[in-house]
Amino acid sequence: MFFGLGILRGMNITLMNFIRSYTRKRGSGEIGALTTVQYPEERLPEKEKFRNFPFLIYDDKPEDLRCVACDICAQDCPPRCIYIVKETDEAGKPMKKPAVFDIDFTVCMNCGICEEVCPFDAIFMDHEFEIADSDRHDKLLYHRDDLLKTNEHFHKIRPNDGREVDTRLAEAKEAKAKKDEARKKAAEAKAAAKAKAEAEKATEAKEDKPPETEKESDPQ
Amino acid sequence: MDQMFVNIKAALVGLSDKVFPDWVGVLVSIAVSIVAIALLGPLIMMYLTLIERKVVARMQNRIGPNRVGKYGLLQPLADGVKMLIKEDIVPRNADKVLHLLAPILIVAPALLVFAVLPFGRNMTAVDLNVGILFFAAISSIGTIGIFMAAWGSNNKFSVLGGMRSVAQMISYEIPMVMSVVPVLLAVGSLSTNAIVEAQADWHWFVFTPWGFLGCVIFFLCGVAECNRSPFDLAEAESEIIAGFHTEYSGMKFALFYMAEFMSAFTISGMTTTLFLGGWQGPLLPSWLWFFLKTYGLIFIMLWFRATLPRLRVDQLMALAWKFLLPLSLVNIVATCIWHFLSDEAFFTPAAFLVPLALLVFSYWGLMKLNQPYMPEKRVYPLVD
Amino acid sequence: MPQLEFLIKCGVYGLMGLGIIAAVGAVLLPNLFHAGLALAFVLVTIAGIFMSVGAEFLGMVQILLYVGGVMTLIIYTIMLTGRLGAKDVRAQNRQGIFAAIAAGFFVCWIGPLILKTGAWPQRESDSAPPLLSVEDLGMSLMTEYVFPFEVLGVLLFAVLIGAIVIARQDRPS
Amino acid sequence: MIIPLEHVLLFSLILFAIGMVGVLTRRNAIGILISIELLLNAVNVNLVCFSRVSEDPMAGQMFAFFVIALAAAAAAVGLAIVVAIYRTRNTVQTDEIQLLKW
Repeated sequence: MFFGLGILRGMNITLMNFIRSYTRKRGSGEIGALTTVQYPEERLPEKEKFRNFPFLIYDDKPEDLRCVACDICAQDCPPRCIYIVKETDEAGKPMKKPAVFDIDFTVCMNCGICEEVCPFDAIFMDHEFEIADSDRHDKLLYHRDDLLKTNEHFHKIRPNDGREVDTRLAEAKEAKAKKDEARKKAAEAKAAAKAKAEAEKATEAKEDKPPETEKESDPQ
Repeated sequence: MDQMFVNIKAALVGLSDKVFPDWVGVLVSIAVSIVAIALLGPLIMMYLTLIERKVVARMQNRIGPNRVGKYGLLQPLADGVKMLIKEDIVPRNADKVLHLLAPILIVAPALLVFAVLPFGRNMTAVDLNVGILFFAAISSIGTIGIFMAAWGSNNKFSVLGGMRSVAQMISYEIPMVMSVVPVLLAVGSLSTNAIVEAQADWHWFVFTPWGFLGCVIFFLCGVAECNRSPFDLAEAESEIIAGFHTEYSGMKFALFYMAEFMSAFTISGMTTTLFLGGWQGPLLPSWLWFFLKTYGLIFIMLWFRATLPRLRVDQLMALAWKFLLPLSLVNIVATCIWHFLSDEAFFTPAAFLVPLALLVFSYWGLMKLNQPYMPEKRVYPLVD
Repeated sequence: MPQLEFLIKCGVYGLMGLGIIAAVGAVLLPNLFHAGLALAFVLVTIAGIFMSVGAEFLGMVQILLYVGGVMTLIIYTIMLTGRLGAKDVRAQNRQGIFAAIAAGFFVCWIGPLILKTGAWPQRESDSAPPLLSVEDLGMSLMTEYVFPFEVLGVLLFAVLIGAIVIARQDRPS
Repeated sequence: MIIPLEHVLLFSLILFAIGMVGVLTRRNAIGILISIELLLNAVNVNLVCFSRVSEDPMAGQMFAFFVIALAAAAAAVGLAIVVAIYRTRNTVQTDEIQLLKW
């Protein structure tokens, strides 16, 4: 009703904020308290869901990293900032290991798609964000060895995800072990069957009986 | 203590009188005043930027600059160095001479106004007997500089900002001068010193009804004159980049910045002189009183900036022409009534209440007349 | 102090020189915007001359009204009417030579007359020259010159309305 | 008077002559207005300087004051006319505005 009352009310709010910024403790979260964090000296605790540049994970020693150089992440990367070359053994046969794994952090847009598409849980998004450097061409092109980080690091920054990934990997390992065992058993059975068949053959060479068991014992 | 600076100047002049003929003494006296003002202006500007950033930061629950020096006290120096070493860009199709001259032409009036500000007892650089008129005249020269900057840059946004700024400055100059007239009526002189002298013994004009209204109108118009928020349409970042100084960089931009802050100071100082008793005050030295009052007003300016959103162009013009101008005209009448009723005494109830009633009535009437068109609140029966 | 007087004299003559140069610019500059600014400079120098002869109030009014008001108006109109720096638009018409002859004749006629009249009233001797205070001016405006003052008020009011009516874009039907 | 009156008169004479040349030669209507302001100012200089040396110092200053006010009025109306002409004719060059009525 009074012309200018709203202005006075608004000015009261700013004045109270001005006064409270001196009287209330910084960071206490009260109305009017300062919210500034003096960054290089003080930091806010990192959130677990924070996602930033990717890194490559390895379990025990840097040689056996989880990455198998399947090139899926490089194909799916929207800005195409990943470059992978498979390692080859002496004979020139490609191995399941990257010889070159480069990520250009000047191009990377922190989308996290590489993490999502990786079928081997080998690449994850890090919490590292202070990568500023004076040289943008060489220093920000991260090579394989710069990207390597341990599983412990992953557990440290993202404990929940780490646990989940580990159980998943353990399950997969178990499944693989079971499968291996099954395959081994099957192979054994096959071998046994073969031996048996050969024996039978040997015996039946005289009896002229066709071998049938060979097909049935095929594991898959 | 009160006459510290006056004594220093007298000592300097006395020193030169011993060595040189007497006409050099006059020149020395002039030079001392000029050097003092030429140093004071930029110094005030530098620390006003720091104060502004600090105060606005505190109002927004931030800390503000605190890295360079203790409490960020050296921040203005760092800013100055940054401004000086920046590249100085002149647009290719710009009018080069105008582009170069405009910042100078804007700073010079802002600095000239310092000459008539009474900083303390006997501390007016030039006691012109047309001091207030000098203030009004010199601050109106700034429009030419803004035109030059706007047109010389050869940039659409510059011209838009310049047009807006000049329209605004012309509009607000009228209620500003009109709101000074009551003071001149009461004092009977245009000299700033005489105005301050007339307000001795706590007879500050702001304690009278017409003085209070005049103070508010003058200060608001002053805020608009130096293009400060909420009247900063001329350099509205979100609409026209930076207005008339879009194309300026480096030290030339710093000159615009300097002019803005120095005129903020002179407007506050003039309000202090005209309505808040100038350097009058008990106990403390007179110049300290002047600076205390002036910085109080500057704090209010910063407070405005932290609180109020920018006005629209039509609101801006409507405020000046339809509200402040009639009100300041009524204020002159109220002053005359006060003058005849009070009979040379500063405070008499009749002389206080009759103008107050008149002003409140006209305020209310203008408010009613200026009520903006409000459409009726729409009702959607089917929705509810 | 004759030395100071000499300095002030130099200043006044300098102002006059600058004023004439700027006036030539105001008349001849092809770009109207520059011409307007030159005129503003002439007005400021004339205000300085007013101040130097003791008409402080008038000098200030000159700056306030002319530089702050009229010049702003003129520059505003220059910007509104556009086609400013166009090179193909001639600034001058073809009467230049005749105008120069006429002006030269005018100066050659009146100038010697001024110089020949030896008996201009001088007030050099007065140690305290009569400075008109603002109060005196105000008093005479309200007493001796009250009629022209009122007429001027009416005129300005008419001008205010007239200018709006002429320049207004949309006329109510 | 700190300088002889003749010199001020000569100054205002030259100013007047320059303004006259401007009025006669400018094509642009605003240019003519600028030159007219020059003429008025030359006259004002004379008035103020005469008031300085005359017995009645008030008259000259008063007339100069009225001249300034009238010049402001003239400029306001003149520029309004220029803007109106520009709206209808789309030009402010005086030799292109030949019709008496439009």
